[in-house]
Amino acid sequence: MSVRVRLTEAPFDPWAEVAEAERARGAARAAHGAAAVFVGAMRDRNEGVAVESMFLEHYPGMTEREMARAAEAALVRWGAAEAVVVHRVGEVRPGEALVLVAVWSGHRAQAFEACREIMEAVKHRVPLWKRERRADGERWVERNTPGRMDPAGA
Amino acid sequence: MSVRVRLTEAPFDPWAEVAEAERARGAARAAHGAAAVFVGAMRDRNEGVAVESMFLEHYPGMTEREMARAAEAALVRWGAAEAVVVHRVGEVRPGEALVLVAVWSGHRAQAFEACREIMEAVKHRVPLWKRERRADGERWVERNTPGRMDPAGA
Amino acid sequence: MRVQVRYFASLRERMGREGLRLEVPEAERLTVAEVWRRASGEPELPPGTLCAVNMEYAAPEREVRDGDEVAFFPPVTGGAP
Amino acid sequence: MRVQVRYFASLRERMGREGLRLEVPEAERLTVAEVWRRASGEPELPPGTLCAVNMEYAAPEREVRDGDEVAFFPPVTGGAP
Repeated sequence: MSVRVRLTEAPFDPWAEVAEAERARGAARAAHGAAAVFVGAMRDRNEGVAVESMFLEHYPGMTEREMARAAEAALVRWGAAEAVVVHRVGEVRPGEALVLVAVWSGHRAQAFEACREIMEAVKHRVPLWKRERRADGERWVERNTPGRMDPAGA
Repeated sequence: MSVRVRLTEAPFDPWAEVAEAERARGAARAAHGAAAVFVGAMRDRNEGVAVESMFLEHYPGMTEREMARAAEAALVRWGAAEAVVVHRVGEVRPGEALVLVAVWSGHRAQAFEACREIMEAVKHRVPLWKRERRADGERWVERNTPGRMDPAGA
Repeated sequence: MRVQVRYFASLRERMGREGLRLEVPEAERLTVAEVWRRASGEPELPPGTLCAVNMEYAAPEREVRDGDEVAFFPPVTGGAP
Repeated sequence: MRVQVRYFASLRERMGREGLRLEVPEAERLTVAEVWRRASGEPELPPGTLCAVNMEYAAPEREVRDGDEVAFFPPVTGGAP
């Protein structure tokens, strides 16, 4: 089991990060054939209002620790092999990547579930707070978007 | 709504493919900030037996059509924006990517659900058949692995 | 009327060919199941066999028309682990 | 004993500072909730406020020790859409 977490103040390319992790895995690629990846980028609107930029505050030390703990717990619960979690902090502009969660596993169900579980922990347990700069002023984001939803027409 | 599907007899780099699609999206990156991606690579073992290579047979025409149909249905059902589906056909070696499903959406729940639904369609509806070359001979793969599972200890 | 029959994967191997062209008198009413019987010489579709008409999944009761392509294949196993 | 208090995000802004060092007589039994009262001057933890001791989530009843770092912050909103 392997977990790698990272915070970055600089913009990062999530797909290059995954490709690099994939290369580093080497022979494990043929053992753990399933990869589930989530990337969240900053949107240019929230609740219908244009957002110009965002500041992501964190709790140095605790933020990394909670990220690593969430990833380890998810790998153990779902029997998955490897996770990479990267989160942006500081000033972010619309379109830039905020978060990357990548999980490798022997089977797709494990990879999907572990990836999703880590994302929910990032939204609800990892100490990170968003302050938006919008056309109508600055404000702290106080509510999370839902992690589950019903299909259209349900 | 945009769907792009592709079959390829040559090895492909799924992360380069996603990065390329991401670049092509341009301004949409800031509108649809959530991306869920699944990549399945060929494993070197199946049911405990070493697999040397695999031949993926398909039904030219129907295979692409079913891939596109599954992607469109999932985008509509979950209200997601964009999907890219690539599937390998022909001779494949362990460690090489077999399938890529990438979905972009405004919110993470839509992206996760649509990605997973497309993967299940690829496993169960899209006409593709695997013939494994193993240490103990050649054989057609006749059963799919489960797409859902319970967590450890459940 | 003419119907193009196609087999895939393990079914293609068992039948020993990729398919055949079936010719039947214009007046006959022909279902997918009947196409199977005439093409394969076997009375029943093997359990789990999937059928498609013109690259669309179809039930065995589905009627076929002149020029249709009728395909038979085993359960699909695409994707990855 | 000494306890380091830290505030984050909207709570930091409302308190007007990043934190403070709290000094209390060694003999006293001190909970996280009591640290809040002494540090902020407010009787109750604001609803939804999260607490951590030495970077681990902790309940308000949790006892703190000499040298501990006690943090208070609003619900987290990391990740992406």
